[in-house]
Amino acid sequence: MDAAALQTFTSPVVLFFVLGLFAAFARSDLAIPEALAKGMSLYLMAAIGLKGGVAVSKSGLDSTIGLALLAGIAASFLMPLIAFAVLKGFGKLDRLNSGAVAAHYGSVSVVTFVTAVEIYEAQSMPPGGFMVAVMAAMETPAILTGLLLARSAASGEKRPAGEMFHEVFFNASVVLLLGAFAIGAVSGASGFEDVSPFFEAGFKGVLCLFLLDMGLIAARRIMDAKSLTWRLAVIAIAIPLLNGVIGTFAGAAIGLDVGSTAALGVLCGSASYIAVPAAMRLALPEADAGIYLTMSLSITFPFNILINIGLIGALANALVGPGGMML
Amino acid sequence: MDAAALQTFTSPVVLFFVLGLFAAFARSDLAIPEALAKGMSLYLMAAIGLKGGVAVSKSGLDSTIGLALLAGIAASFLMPLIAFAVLKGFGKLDRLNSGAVAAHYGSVSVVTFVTAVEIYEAQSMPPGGFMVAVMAAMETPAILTGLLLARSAASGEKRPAGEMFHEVFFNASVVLLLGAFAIGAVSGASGFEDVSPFFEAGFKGVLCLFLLDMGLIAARRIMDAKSLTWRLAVIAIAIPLLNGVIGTFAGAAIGLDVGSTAALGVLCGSASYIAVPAAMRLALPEADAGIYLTMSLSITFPFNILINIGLIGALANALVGPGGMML
Amino acid sequence: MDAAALQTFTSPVVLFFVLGLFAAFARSDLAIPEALAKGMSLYLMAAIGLKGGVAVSKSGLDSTIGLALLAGIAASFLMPLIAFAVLKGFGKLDRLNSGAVAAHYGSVSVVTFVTAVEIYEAQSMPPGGFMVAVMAAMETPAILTGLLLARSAASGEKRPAGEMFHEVFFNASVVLLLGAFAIGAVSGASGFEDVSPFFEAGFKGVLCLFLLDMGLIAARRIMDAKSLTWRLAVIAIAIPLLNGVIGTFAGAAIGLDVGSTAALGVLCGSASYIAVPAAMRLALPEADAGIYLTMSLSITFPFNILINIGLIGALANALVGPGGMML
Amino acid sequence: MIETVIRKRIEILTDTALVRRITKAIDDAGITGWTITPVQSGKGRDGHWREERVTGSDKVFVLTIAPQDKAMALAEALAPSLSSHGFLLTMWDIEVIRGERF
Amino acid sequence: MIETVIRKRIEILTDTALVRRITKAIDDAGITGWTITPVQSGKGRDGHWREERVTGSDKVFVLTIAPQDKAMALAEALAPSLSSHGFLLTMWDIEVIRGERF
Amino acid sequence: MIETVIRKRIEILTDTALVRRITKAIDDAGITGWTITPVQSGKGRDGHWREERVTGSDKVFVLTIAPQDKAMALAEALAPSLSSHGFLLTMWDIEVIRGERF
Ligand SMILES: Nc1ncnc2c1ncn2[C@@H]1O[C@H](COP(=O)(O)O)[C@@H](O)[C@H]1O
Ligand SMILES: Nc1ncnc2c1ncn2[C@@H]1O[C@H](COP(=O)(O)O)[C@@H](O)[C@H]1O
Ligand SMILES: Nc1ncnc2c1ncn2[C@@H]1O[C@H](COP(=O)(O)O)[C@@H](O)[C@H]1O
Ligand code: NA
Ligand code: NA
Ligand code: NA
Repeated sequence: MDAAALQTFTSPVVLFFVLGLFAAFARSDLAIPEALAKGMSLYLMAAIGLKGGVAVSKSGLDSTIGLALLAGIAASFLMPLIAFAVLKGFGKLDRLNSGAVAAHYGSVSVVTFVTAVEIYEAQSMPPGGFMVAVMAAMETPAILTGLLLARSAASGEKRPAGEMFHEVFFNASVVLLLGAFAIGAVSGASGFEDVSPFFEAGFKGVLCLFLLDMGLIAARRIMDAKSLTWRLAVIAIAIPLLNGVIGTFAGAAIGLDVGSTAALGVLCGSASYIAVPAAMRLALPEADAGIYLTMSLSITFPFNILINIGLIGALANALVGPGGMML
Repeated sequence: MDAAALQTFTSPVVLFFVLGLFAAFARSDLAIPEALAKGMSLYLMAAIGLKGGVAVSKSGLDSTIGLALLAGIAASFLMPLIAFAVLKGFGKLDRLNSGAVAAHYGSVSVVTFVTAVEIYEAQSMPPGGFMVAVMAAMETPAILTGLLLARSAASGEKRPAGEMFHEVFFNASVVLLLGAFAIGAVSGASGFEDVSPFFEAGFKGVLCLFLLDMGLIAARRIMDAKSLTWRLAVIAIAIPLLNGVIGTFAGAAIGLDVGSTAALGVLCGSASYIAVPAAMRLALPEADAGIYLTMSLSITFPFNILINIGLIGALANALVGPGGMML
Repeated sequence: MDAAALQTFTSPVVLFFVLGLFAAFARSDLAIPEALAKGMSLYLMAAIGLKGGVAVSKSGLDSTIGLALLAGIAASFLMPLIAFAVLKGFGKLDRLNSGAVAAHYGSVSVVTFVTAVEIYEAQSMPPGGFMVAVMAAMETPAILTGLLLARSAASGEKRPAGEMFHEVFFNASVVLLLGAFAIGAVSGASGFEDVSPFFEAGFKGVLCLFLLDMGLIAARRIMDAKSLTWRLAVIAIAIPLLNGVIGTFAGAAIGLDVGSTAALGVLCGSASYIAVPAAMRLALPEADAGIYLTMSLSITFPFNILINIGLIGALANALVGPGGMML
Repeated sequence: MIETVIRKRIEILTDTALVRRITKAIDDAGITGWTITPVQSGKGRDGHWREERVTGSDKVFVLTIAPQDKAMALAEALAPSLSSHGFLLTMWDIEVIRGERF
Repeated sequence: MIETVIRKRIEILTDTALVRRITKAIDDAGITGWTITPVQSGKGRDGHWREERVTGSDKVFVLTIAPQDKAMALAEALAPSLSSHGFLLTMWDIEVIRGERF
Repeated sequence: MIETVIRKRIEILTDTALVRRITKAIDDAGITGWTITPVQSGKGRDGHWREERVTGSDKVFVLTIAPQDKAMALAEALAPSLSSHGFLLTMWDIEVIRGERF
């Protein structure tokens, strides 16, 4: 694993993230225009969705894929429970904020997933294309659990359930990921060929610039953070470790290949910083955005990119890799 | 034609448009930042202009090209007359709005053209590069006709003719299309080689994202539409059908190859939703933008992308394709 | 040199710049959204930095590189002195504005450099990758000299020296250029391979659109310019000529290859229109931005792109090219 | 001399995600329209905040012009959310031409 | 204490395509300057409208600061266009420092 | 009836590069916060200016809401820079709800 770990730190993708962190800490005025950052994130989702769909159109559907989907959805629903207990207990957060933060850890981070795919592909353990659908399915269930946990604490108007469900299914990133996935599945490899110079060849380069921006945002946010305690900082590292291990074992248990096993681990270990914060602003406006954004974006995200993806890959390898324990 | 029609609906380019329509109708919050949409439209115009210029630098100029230009300009000047009659008669619009809408149908839609070129190329009937110049030439003459038709109805200050002519010739899209066309013609295939990874390889992918955005805008606009009657909706489908047939016959009559014949049909059948609306805001501010934008953008544009391009291609094939009637 | 000069004017990169100038002078409403222009400039810096770093990771470091760095830094510190004298004497500017303008001519223009690299590569005299580091090193020293020259004239609060030094070293473009350079050097050719479709293949195309925008901005600015005298216009052409010659001789003297010699000439001849204006707004707000921006952006920049790059290339060729005087 | 009438101009700073609630309140108050303008960044009790569209944490100004009574009705309707959602609401008198529209 | 003087601040919501007419009217009224700020979306009698730069249907605010008399002259000059072009014009009194500039 | 209190709204047009000085002055005046909104272009004595982020020559509005005395202290503090840096400062009275925050 040493060579692999080293490889992480010579990959331009990760190095650009480090550059972003560095520039922000050095108080450089480097900044990416928001319209561009938004555009890059749409591009990354469309591209990863397409690639996943094309892969599934080649490999076809089988029962493993169904199992992976079920495992992902179950994890997204259930993981907030663990996080909630830890946040209320060790973290000393109130019920409201514990629920809001927990939702983030049940959901997923698209960019963490995408970076992991790049890294695992470079280590010759590419995750299956269907994992994109698993990711999309995991994005929003956690929101429901988080809200249920926080609800009794939330004052003011309750949002109608219909509005919540609409958001779970028609959230921008869910629609784009699954839509592009369907387009990839329908148009298949031959249809994809035409657009692959844009969506495939350009992918890693865009990811570099996007991670540069994420580095800048993550570091700047933590420098401004006021409501972050050391307990919360510890939790923001412990939960991705724990959830990553759970997800990796789950993937191994349902018989996924090594790359997909690791990818499921990364999905479980990652925390949302786009879809879930937006939902929390609407549903739990009294919750402190300073807490959940700083934890997921400024601690968990960098920890996953720089360290946890490597650890999870090694664990998946030990479990189901060549000569792995569970083979 | 069945296979070809089916091909349309497995092309990622068209499927992304459908995804945009779907997302907007499902009231998803998916959205493309405007700066990016603007940038993509500039990119598409620069790329199509360059490609056309390079193609002409290879093939050289001949009398057919001159004829195609003349036919296009004549069509742009004259087609508003038909549209105007239909809009005032069947459509029950007043003189002012009939003139404003008519101008849109005389002019062209760059993205409809670009999508048609992609589809016809996939059907092995690529339009000639000079059709880009024809498109640029067709953009603005219709504005003059539309204004003449509407003018007697327009109250308030008249705009000086100089201002109008300036707009016709130095409109942003005319300048960019013809400028890039000239650059392509001057620098030729060898000069283009250097920039082709950007302008050629990336083209279809950008078109996908752009059409995603167009789908979102078209569907959202029609959901908000207030001033649209069923009569106008019928006209927004009838005119592109009619003008498409006229243009295709004209192309066949002046001896264009099958791809260029179809492309001329598409240009005639398409309606402007960028250059002409902007001109109408200035020249006929009392005209109802809700009418002309909804008709051209939310009805005619989707109809052309999803159905009419296919129909026109089939007609062109029947007329001048292999074994066509007019050969 | 005739063929080479002609080549400049058939290169799409230069032609798009000319198109931008033309469109602005013709008062067309063509415009590139700012977010996009900003994004393209970040892209160009990241790409050029990466390429330079990869090149150095291949060639290794040697004493010539050290000499080139020293020469560049010295030039950036000293060139403002010449400019200052000319501006105060012939240009009849006051001390404050002379200092502000002088700083611009000591610093460099990234886009001028990038365009020169493209042109010299097409002429088979590619500059060394380390010249990117030289460029980054030359960006900011001139600011210090310019401020020292202007300072006694500046009223109001003085900025703390710490703030100045921070800006010199952590300026956005310095950080991005050197950061990407380091990433390229660390990840080397194999790491670069993955991102090269984005950063390398797309480069010239992006440069085309960026220069289109620069053409628009340069021409629009000069049409609005009020404070520009003919004396200043003459200086805005004379200084790049003079500094270009100085830089080219310096490059030849320290034994650079022909491409790098020309590139050093171009760096010396170019004037900043991003980093230095921003610094001057902060440090010398009383200086007239209308003067320094119009000179560097609307006169010197076009002159360098269209003429001076060609002249400097020819001089470098005569000095150290095949059969050159100094070989 | 043209005639002007006095109306209230209300500007509300709010999270983008909450805009629909505000505009619904405006519609419900019987006000004829509203306009949304962008905001770049700011500082309040929560510390420095930046426009971060990637994380969805951006804000906008919603501005609306209304007669005094409707303006007060709107302020009344929004008051409870002001503290829970961190809105910032300011209003002042303005003159408008074509006052019958508002 | 610094001295402030009273001026009118006029803000006009208009289609981007019509900005030049407004700024020309401002220049013609002898006012020293103007500033344009972006607008994102809005709702009026025409129904909901969104910033759609692709179709050119976006709007901006043009704001200008002027002494009372020039402000009224400007409002007077723009009044006819207000109904035909759907402008929205609001104005109110403000205090400025360095009043001699306006 | 909800209660409103009177505060000053100050809007300062400034170069992006100089924003930090302004916000520092606001913090120094003991004002609780500020909000920055974008500006697209404008014309003043220097002639027409356009948002040109590439050359860094863009401007923004910094707006802040404060009680009368702090607002005057801020205006006083910024007055010297007004002429040297070309700031444009306007202020007027507004009503706010939840006045204790400002
Ligand atoms: N005194 C103020 N003046 C102007 N804007 C303010 C002020 N206080 C707060 N804000 C804005 O309101 C937002 C939320 O403030 P708060 O609810 O105090 O965190 C901040 O991010 C600022 O944009
Ligand atoms: N009462 C209002 N308050 C604020 N903005 C308005 C109001 N009425 C209309 N607007 C704005 O003016 C634009 C045109 O309105 P209208 O001319 O009524 O269609 C709308 O899109 C809104 O942005
Ligand atoms: N009378 C005015 N009304 C509104 N904005 C103005 C006015 N005068 C100047 N400005 C703005 O202030 C900026 C600088 O003005 P100046 O310092 O006169 O060059 C201009 O670019 C405008 O954006
Ligand atoms: Na997770
Ligand atoms: Na047409
Ligand atoms: Na220089």
